[in-house]
Amino acid sequence: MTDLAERQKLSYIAAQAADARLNVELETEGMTLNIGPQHPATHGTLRIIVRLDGEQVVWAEPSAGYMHRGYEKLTEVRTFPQITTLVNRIDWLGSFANEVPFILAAEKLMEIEAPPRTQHIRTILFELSRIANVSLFLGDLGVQLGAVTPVFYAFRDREYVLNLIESVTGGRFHPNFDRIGGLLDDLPAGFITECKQVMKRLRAFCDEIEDLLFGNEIFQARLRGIGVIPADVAKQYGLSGANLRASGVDFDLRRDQVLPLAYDKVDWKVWTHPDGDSWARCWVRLQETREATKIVDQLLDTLPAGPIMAKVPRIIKVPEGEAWVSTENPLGEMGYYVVSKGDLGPFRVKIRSASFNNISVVPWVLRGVYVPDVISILASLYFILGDIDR
Amino acid sequence: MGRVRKPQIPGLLKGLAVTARTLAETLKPKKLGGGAVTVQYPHEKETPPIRARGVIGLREENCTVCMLCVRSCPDWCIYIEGHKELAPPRRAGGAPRKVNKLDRFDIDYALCMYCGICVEVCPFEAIFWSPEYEFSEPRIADLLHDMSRLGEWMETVPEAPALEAGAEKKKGK
Amino acid sequence: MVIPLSDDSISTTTTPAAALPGDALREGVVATLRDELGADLLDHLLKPNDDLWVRVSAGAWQRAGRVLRDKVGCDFFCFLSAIDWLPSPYGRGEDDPTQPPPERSTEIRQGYAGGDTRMQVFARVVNLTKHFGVTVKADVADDSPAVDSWVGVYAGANWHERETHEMFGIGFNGHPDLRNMYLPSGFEGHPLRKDFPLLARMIKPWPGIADVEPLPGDDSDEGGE
Amino acid sequence: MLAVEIPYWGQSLIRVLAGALAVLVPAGTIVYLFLFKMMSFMQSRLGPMEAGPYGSLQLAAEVGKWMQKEDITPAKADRRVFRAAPLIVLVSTFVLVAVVPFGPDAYFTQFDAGVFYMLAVSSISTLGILLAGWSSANKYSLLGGLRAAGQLIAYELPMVLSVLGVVIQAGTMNLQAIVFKQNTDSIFGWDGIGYPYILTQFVGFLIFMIAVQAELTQAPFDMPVAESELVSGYMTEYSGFRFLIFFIAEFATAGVFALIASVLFLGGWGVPFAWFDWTTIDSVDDWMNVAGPLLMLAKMTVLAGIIMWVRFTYPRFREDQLQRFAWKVLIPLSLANIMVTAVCKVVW
Repeated sequence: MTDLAERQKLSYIAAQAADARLNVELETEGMTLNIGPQHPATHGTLRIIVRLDGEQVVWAEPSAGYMHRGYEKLTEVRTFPQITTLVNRIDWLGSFANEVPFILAAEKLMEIEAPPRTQHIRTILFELSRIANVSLFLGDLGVQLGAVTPVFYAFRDREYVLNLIESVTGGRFHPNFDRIGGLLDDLPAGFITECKQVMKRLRAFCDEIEDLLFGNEIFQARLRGIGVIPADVAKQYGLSGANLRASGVDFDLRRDQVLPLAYDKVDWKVWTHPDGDSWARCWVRLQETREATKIVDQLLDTLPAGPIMAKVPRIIKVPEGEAWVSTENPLGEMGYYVVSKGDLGPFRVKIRSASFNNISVVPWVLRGVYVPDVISILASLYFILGDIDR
Repeated sequence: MGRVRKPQIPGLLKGLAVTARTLAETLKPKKLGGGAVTVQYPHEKETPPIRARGVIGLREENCTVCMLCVRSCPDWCIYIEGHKELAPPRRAGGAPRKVNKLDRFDIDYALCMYCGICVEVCPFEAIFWSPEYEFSEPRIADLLHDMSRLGEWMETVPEAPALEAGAEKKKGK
Repeated sequence: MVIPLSDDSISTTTTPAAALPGDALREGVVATLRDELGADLLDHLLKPNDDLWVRVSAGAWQRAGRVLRDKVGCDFFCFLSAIDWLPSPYGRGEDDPTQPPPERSTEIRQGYAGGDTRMQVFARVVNLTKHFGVTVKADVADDSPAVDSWVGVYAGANWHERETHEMFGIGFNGHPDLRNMYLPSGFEGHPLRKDFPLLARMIKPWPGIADVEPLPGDDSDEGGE
Repeated sequence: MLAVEIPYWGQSLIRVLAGALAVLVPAGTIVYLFLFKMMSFMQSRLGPMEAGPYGSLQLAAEVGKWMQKEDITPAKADRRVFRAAPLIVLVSTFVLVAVVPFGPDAYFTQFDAGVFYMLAVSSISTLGILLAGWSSANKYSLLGGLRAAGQLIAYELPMVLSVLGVVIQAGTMNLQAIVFKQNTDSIFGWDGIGYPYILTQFVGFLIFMIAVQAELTQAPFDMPVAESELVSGYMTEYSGFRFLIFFIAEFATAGVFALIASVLFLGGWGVPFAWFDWTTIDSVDDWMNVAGPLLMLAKMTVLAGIIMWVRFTYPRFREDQLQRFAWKVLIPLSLANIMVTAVCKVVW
């Protein structure tokens, strides 16, 4: 593994040395290229300043903050129930997944546990938002690499998932459905059958994407061996989610911690890939989407009957204390460090979003690559601007 | 799925087959289950699900001006004014009752985040979600819907959907 | 140069026999830290079946990071940030601007694992193989808030320290590039400090201040049915 | 020969109008049929539906829109070069169509060095693209322009070499003569379908089409425009009328190359002469001057359809990969093809 990364770095060093020799003869000078803030590859307003030698990146520096909304400050002037509507705007493609860790942190402080039916429904919606999020990644990947068609398939099939989420929560993008102690409402009638059909469709979509992109020789040539992040670097930078697992680290917060969610009730797999390159990251995400559809299917079969709300006081005051809860969100580890002073609202909320860490590795991984690979590496790291800037 | 190396169709051809298949699927007449997945919007419309949060309708007579919705709104986008007045007694010979009368109920949809907390906290069943979504305006000030406009939305509010098997009856709305 | 790539060595793991950490493991972590840091380990709190908080002195901040990484095996960097324990003088911005501002407590009460100063830096690192995390805190002096940088220990701390620097005004000695990350470079003030007002809540009065207009000549609060 | 005598100025006028038609009709066909409709259908949507029946007037609407837009020249651009660049690209298309024969008498010009001329003028567009990228005073355009220059030059070569096979087999570089050959020759004495060179020169045909794909900078060879990384490369700074010219030139060139491919490999305008007992070009009936262009249009549509199909399906190569593909795969392959063709030519 590390061996591979070293070999890649060595090849870059060799290439750079060759270039340097050439440059001395030709006396070229470098060029600074601003990728973004308005650029189709950054899907949002991320700016990446790269110093180029020809088309090779000598030095790269992302500059975030064009979308900083100050959520950590805003949470301090809001009550606990009001914050869910805020945090589901962090990663707007998988918004329900943002609410869950916050609610779990509040429940931990209040020492209440949601009823089993709620845990199931939370997990179902959590995985649905993962599918909605990652399916768009799979489509967008094509666009970043120049294939225009996959993104339309992604939008087409994600629409079914969004319709499902909307039929349950009332919101397509911002469900605001999770409540301290339970959920706003139960599933509407007919959800289970409809959801199963959609999961079947989504598996077909994954096959289609595999045929269209992952099996494509050009696609493989573009991604294999590019942007290798070895496991120790990934851990040091705090990469999480598929980015970490693609570096061969077998760690998944859905499995490796005790949370009141229903993951321990189903049979599922954690996918890892040893290569740590762009291909591995994309491939792990594809497999995770498939796995998520299977998780949802099993949870639908074993949905227990019962109430959806635990006993919760009408006016929610969270006892004094500190709690950290993180979950395996579509983009990676998303956690909230909630400090309460026994008030209506939290005293301080530190939001640990996945993309912030995931993108902080960019200066390291972009050194020595070519401009086209900048785009493919960024695409494979997969970030959402709201998740970087919060 | 196990990536075993065996002779297989080149991925390049498989990709062409996928696009060709979709092409055929789209060209197939609607009657045979084909056609595009898109909807030609102004000509045909999709129906949003019952729970869709489109716009808020107000049942004016139920509102007691308790200010709960205003105070729980994270965006501060609801404005209520009211006054007390005397109403005729319920029973003959009783004392006249003091009731709260609503003077103003505005929701500024330019600020609203469609979170639904106001609908959730309302204890008197006075505000509801309607799935209606076509109320965009060329001027942002027109997005402030007043009491009568909110009252009109009430006609579009659907019945709450039936619940999935295993659900407990929910109290209230 | 052709790089050979692994293709058939992809691994999957099924749901494990939850090898999850017990509190004994966390006690061992505390013992290791006490051995390595000595008196610089100021305090700790171990919530059963939940998590571990430790507080170290500001001088030992970087050393604590190194010990956690090398001796405890917490090589996954989760986050780094700070807390300002001063209660906000502005509340939630729901005061009536026509009335005099209400009295608010200014007492500083630190959270888990205690503290002596208004501001604390805290970070979380995780051991990925044994599945436990440690939240480590350090007091920073009120007059010159600064600690040593963690960049040499966890490369990922770079951005987190930049963010903490601009949001709280805490310095990180030895950080290579302590520029603003989100704010314009000439920005004055540190937004996440509690005494930094949130303007969005100041520019207009809270609509919830308004109340039902009473009947003329009536003083009683509750009317209605 | 045509029965009516037309004065020289009249002939010139007809040629100019027909040339415009020969460029714009394929471009319009490709844009509407493939870019608007086929791409949409492949993506499970309908494409433009509002302008005209099934959106058939969408292109007219787009042209109207672009014409109205401001013609912006960046302040630091090299103004004259910047303004001239799209015209150079368009001119190369017009010059290219001049040698394509559409019928026994329906051609603009024909001379013995036709293939040679065609290959020579097709690289003029490279100049236009390089100028556009250089003069825009934009780093993305510069990168795009340089990539385009590198790529177009690299793929010029396999294109030339793949055509050589046809030239050897036909024994002439006159395009009209190549069409004539394909329709009069017979396969082992059977002349039912003539002798289109795609049968023997299939490798050449494939290489030619790949090279065309690269010359047109269509995916998977669209690194120079690469809208998701270079923001359309050399076209970044263009707007309005000049962007429209680039746009039309892109699809017109696709059409013209498809026409050339159908001339070289698919028998061009002709039907097998044996069907009607024609023996020489002069004995071909006059109605072929009408049917020929239609036949060419049909063949062009099929070939352009394949070009577009590939474009909508594939991701793009990286710059170094496509160079390697050209130099290490296509060129050796086309050289081998020439060798084999030459040997066979001598043996039979």
